[in-house]
Amino acid sequence: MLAIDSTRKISFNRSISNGDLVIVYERHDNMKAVTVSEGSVLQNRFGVFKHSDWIGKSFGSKVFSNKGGFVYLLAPTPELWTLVLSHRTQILYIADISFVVMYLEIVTGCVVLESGTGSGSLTTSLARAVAPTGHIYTFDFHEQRAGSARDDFERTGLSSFVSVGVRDIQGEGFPQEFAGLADAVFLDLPQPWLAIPSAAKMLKHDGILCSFSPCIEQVQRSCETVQSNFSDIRTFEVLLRTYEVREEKMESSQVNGNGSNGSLPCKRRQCSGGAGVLTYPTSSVMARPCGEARGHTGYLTFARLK
Amino acid sequence: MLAIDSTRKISFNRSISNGDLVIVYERHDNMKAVTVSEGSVLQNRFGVFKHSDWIGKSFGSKVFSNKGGFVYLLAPTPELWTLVLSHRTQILYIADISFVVMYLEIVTGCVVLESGTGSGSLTTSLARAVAPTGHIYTFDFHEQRAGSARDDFERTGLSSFVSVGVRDIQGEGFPQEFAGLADAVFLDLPQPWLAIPSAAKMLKHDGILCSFSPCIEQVQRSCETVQSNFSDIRTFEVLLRTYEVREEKMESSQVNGNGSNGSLPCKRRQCSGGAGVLTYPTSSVMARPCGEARGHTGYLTFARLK
Amino acid sequence: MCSENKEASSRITWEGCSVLLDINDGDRLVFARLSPAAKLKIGNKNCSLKPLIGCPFGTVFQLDSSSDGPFLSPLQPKGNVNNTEEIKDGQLNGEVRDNRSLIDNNTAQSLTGEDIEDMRRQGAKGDEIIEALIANSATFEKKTSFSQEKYRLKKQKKYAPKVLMRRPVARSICEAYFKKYPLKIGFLRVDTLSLLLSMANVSSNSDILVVDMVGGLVTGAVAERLGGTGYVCNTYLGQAPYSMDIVRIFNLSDEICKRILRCSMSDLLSQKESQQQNLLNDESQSNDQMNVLGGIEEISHSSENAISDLGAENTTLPALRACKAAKAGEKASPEVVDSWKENGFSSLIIAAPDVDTWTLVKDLLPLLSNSAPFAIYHQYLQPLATCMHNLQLGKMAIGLQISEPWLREYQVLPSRTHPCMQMSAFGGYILSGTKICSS
Amino acid sequence: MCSENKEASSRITWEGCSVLLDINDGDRLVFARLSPAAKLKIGNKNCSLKPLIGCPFGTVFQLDSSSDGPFLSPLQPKGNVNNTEEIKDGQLNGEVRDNRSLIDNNTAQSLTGEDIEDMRRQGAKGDEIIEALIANSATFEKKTSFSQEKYRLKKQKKYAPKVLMRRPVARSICEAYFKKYPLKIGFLRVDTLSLLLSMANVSSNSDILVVDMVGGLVTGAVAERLGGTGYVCNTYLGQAPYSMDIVRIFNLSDEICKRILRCSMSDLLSQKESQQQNLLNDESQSNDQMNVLGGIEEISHSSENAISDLGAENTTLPALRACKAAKAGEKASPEVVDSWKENGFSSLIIAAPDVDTWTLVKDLLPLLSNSAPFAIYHQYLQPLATCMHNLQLGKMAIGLQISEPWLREYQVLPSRTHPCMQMSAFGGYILSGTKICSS
Repeated sequence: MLAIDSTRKISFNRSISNGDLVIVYERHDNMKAVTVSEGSVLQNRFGVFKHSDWIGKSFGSKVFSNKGGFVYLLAPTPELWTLVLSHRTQILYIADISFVVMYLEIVTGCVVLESGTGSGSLTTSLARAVAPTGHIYTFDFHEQRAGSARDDFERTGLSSFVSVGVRDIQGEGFPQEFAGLADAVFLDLPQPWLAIPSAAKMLKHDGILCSFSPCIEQVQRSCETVQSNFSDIRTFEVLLRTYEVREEKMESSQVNGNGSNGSLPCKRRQCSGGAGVLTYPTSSVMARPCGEARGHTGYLTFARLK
Repeated sequence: MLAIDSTRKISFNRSISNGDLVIVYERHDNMKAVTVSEGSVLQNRFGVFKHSDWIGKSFGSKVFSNKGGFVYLLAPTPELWTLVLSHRTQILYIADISFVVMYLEIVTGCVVLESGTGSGSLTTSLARAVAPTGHIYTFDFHEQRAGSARDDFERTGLSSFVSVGVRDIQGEGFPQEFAGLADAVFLDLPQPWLAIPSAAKMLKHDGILCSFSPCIEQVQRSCETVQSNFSDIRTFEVLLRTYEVREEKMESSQVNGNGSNGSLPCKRRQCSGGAGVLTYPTSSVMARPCGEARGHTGYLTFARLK
Repeated sequence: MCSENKEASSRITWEGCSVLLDINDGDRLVFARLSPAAKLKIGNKNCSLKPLIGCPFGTVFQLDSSSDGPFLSPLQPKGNVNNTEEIKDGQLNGEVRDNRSLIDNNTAQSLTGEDIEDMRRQGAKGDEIIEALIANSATFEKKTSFSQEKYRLKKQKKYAPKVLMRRPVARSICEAYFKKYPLKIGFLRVDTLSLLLSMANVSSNSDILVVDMVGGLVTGAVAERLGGTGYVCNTYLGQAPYSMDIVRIFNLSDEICKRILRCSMSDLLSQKESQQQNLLNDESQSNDQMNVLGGIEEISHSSENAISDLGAENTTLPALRACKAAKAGEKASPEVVDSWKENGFSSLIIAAPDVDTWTLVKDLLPLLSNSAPFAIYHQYLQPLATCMHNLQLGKMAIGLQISEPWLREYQVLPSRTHPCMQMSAFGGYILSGTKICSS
Repeated sequence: MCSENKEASSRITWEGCSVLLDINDGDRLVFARLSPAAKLKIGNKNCSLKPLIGCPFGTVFQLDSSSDGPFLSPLQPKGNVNNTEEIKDGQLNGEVRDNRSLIDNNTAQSLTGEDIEDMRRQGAKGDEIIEALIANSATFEKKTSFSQEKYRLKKQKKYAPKVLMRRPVARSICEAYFKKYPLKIGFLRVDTLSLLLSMANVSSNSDILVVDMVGGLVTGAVAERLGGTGYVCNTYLGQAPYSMDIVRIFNLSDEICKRILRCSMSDLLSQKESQQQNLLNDESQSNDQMNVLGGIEEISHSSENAISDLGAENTTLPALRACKAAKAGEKASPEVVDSWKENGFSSLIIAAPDVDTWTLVKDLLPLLSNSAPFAIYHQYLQPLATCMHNLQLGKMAIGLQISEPWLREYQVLPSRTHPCMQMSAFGGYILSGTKICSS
């Protein structure tokens, strides 16, 4: 996924090879991760797509099925991965992820501890930010979940920047070997306050902790716990509102007061008339917010080690 | 303020008389309530305005000072009143007020109990909704504040629909005489849970309670308390985002790749070119949200008496 | 649409009364008019609405069976009716048991459909059936308590459906349409509607001019506030008035219905003398008259984009006929129109998603008294921005503001408090202001 | 702008290092470059910044006095530094004592300015002065505890100001500008900036094309993420590059600075062969060079619309000179430009509030590799909507989405938890998508 080996970064000259991970794009809300394998096919409602047809094509190409249906083949990014990964748990989405990476001041070379690993949605973005010289140590309580995450990082090519451990961080804390080495710690745990003392031990001076919790009671308790060792304690909520764009036609009727006219035909967009009064263009591209949205994901509490 | 006496409602034929309450409008964020008094003057940064000049003018008129400055004289409404009243406490604003009146299902003829009265911002809108046949009984702990509120309702002409009592509703509850008579009860108290049992006694069957609280801990405790006697318990937050409108000019430069051209002069708004591609109008009216906003007022918890 | 002597504020239903039936915590929302013969189909059962007559609004009914068939009987209140929220969020409760090993197919249940029908015929209550289902479930005990609650709720909805009878007022009508059929009301959210009423200073004795292309919701809400005083003038472009269907759902008294009048925009804008002639205009195009039969309207998940009549029309007709005299939305008489022209309207509300705002405002604003407030709803920002700009340039109004209401609901539960995970992200935009004297 | 061998991630300051000084909990925010001679004026006192060199970032300094004059000394951490929040909301604490009877004028305080200066000269610490002020206040005891805390904080800010030394990274730089001088960065909020970096997949070894008309903030943030690999190509319309002042505030290593290159849009769009000739173009119009002297920049309440230099320019020049060789924003060499043309850029970020979006995108999108993501920031919706529409029509990109970030901060305190009363209601809009192969 990352262009660590610069021969593998996307370019006009790089084409899809056998073994590549591609994101098959049907629609913005329908994508799928596929590892290209010479003899395989992809079957969906548009028909059968032969992988062998894909090899040698550029990323970003439109490819066709036996029935003439088509999909696009995209190069994987952490953002696309978040949309296609298997949900083993509730995952973090782009708004929270972006904010966490920025607010934890994560850059190349950082060492970051994370728990739980969950579905690895955040981990993938953390790895992008610390590569090629930093490392993410991520821990999950569930052996199986940790294993699946490890497989995913192998598949996305991130395994050299991410180590997945099986550990009950709430119960045992982070391993002592990381004491004082972490630039940042991220917690997504049901009872984060249990892990905060250990997180404090792991952090470098001025290092930053972030805890993600869906409920305000968790936040209240975490904020109480961080008081003792941390400063700069701030809690945020981040959301994204999306817009839909349409070409709209408006009825721009005129009433002349003669009691008999109905709607006049729509006027075309007019330039300013007298006195600078603008006539509203009757056919134009307009955007409005989508009606339904994710109303809440969780609260993000940040604190800086004193 | 209300057109109970229909000869006093605004109309092309109604003009400002001595003794009328008018809202003097300088700017949308600078207004003042003034009672017109033949011999008085209003002095502000625009100069001196003689009240006698106002009498006989229509509401909505522009009037001039001795120095040629001007203001507008508007007929009072609860919305304008909320912008000019004296703040004796934190007040409720239009978004919360409108929602409360609608969600409490307050219409003509309703009996509504309120505590505390505060600055009377909500009370004014409640009175508008129940007039001319309903009544608001509002209570405040502070004698002086209750007195000021009474004076205000006298001034705004609402005193026949509003009774102000001095009473510690948290401590004593609402007066027994209202038991089973209230269509709706509104609480804006630091410890609303103390008043909720009494509110339940006051309400008619299926009557609605609303409690306004700034902090989530107050909401949590109130919600626990209403569980026993109420159904349909819902908590909301209402805010308003305002937009600023400007005529914007955009640099719509073209780069032709010859390495020497800078910005081309702005193009005027163009109609659609080939293939339906729209060129964005380079000078047009556009709106964007204002940067700073009230981020929180309070939570509104509603519950319906079982 | 209107009731003879009943008050809109009555808290007890009567024959001919309009009600909003909330089936299984909002899964289905049905507007119905009560009559002894009216029937409502729940699942595959047809129940008479007769038991609902004379009951207080807010009553919860449960579907029970007797040898005479299914019937609705009032539930005694015991605990919170809305217990769905509690369940929605159960996984946060610290409990992390894993359900994946459970295969929840029909083999886990030893009671058959026939067994259940037998129980019903023997007069078993819904709750008893649910207990029997649980007792005969091979997997119930192994479920997490969250899943157990979910199972119980699912069975309750199927075998002991609950019907909450709500009062059809502006709030409940707006919320029901917004949830099930938002297009019909132009996506007008309840907080936005409440702001329109405030910003236009809707108060008794006022004459409110409305352009209502949202099915009559604004007209009904304004009339409800006016309470039989003043007038709502519902105006329209061209010759065919806009639909006012939704007004009939409110329980408006005759007195209130009489205060809802119609007048075409051209009549409002013409000189007084031309008034007489317009009286002769054909009114047959009224959309409203075509829909007079719809006695029960349903807004449910299953018919998201259509209001379906549930086949009880004839039973509700008598009630409608009884108040025909005071039909809401009569054409305004020349005298009333003249008085509006002479005095000016007290305020203006526009909710016309498909008409250009400035075109309407340019013509309608002069009909308002000076100092009259106005409030204009739109789903797009641009038409309001252009309108606001033009009003400013024309010095026609002050206090101009475009605002966007923002509404967020919360789940408040012990240790599980947070904003609801789904929200309506958009309630439209409002342009508000106050008309000033032309200089 | 750049440091020789220091890592951008170093947690200890060094001579020549750039720092963000947060004075009195955000009342003033000052960007400074540390040197033994650099001075900062706090109130009417000039203090040397020398004591800050070699200290860890995150250290809080207090202004103390000695016979040699005022000096900054590190505070030992004891309790939360940010105690303002606690006070902001005190009135909710159940306590309702009334302050109105208190007249808080100077007569209530018996210590004079001279007395305080005397104490200072005798080496009294700020805290001691505050205690003395409280002891000599006639009204302090009568105040509510909320007012007492407010009084103490006011006096602390005046007599014992605190300076928190922060690391100047994308987060802190963006927040500081957004708070004090948002126009300079086109009102780009920190969450919006973070989304631009994600949506454009900024990662090591990438070549990122940016149109940065927000003072260099985007350029610096991208370079910080690239960490000395790949390239940031900062492109511009016409002949004068846009200002990159803000890049100098980051502590970017030489290695990183070398990866920030400039190239005019016309050079990027021209054929390869024309490249040589463009090298001869005059670069004297660079906005950046004119500002090279600004060693300390202040963003404070008092000078809300201007970055003022605090008079320590000459002292910081040596540090700047030392890294002149690796100045960020050199003109891209023809070889590099050719490699960009041959391979295509990995992604594109546009933050150009004053240029029409579609005009830029139309020309720049073909420079991206296929499957490259892009993210465009704008303060108005309409230019993005038009651009999105045109991209769809032209089948140039997929996954198109306009999104608006929404950020809310909370006050979390025992019994006083709620969203902050003031919020930034607007973080701009982003159009994002992925370029596809032209068919």
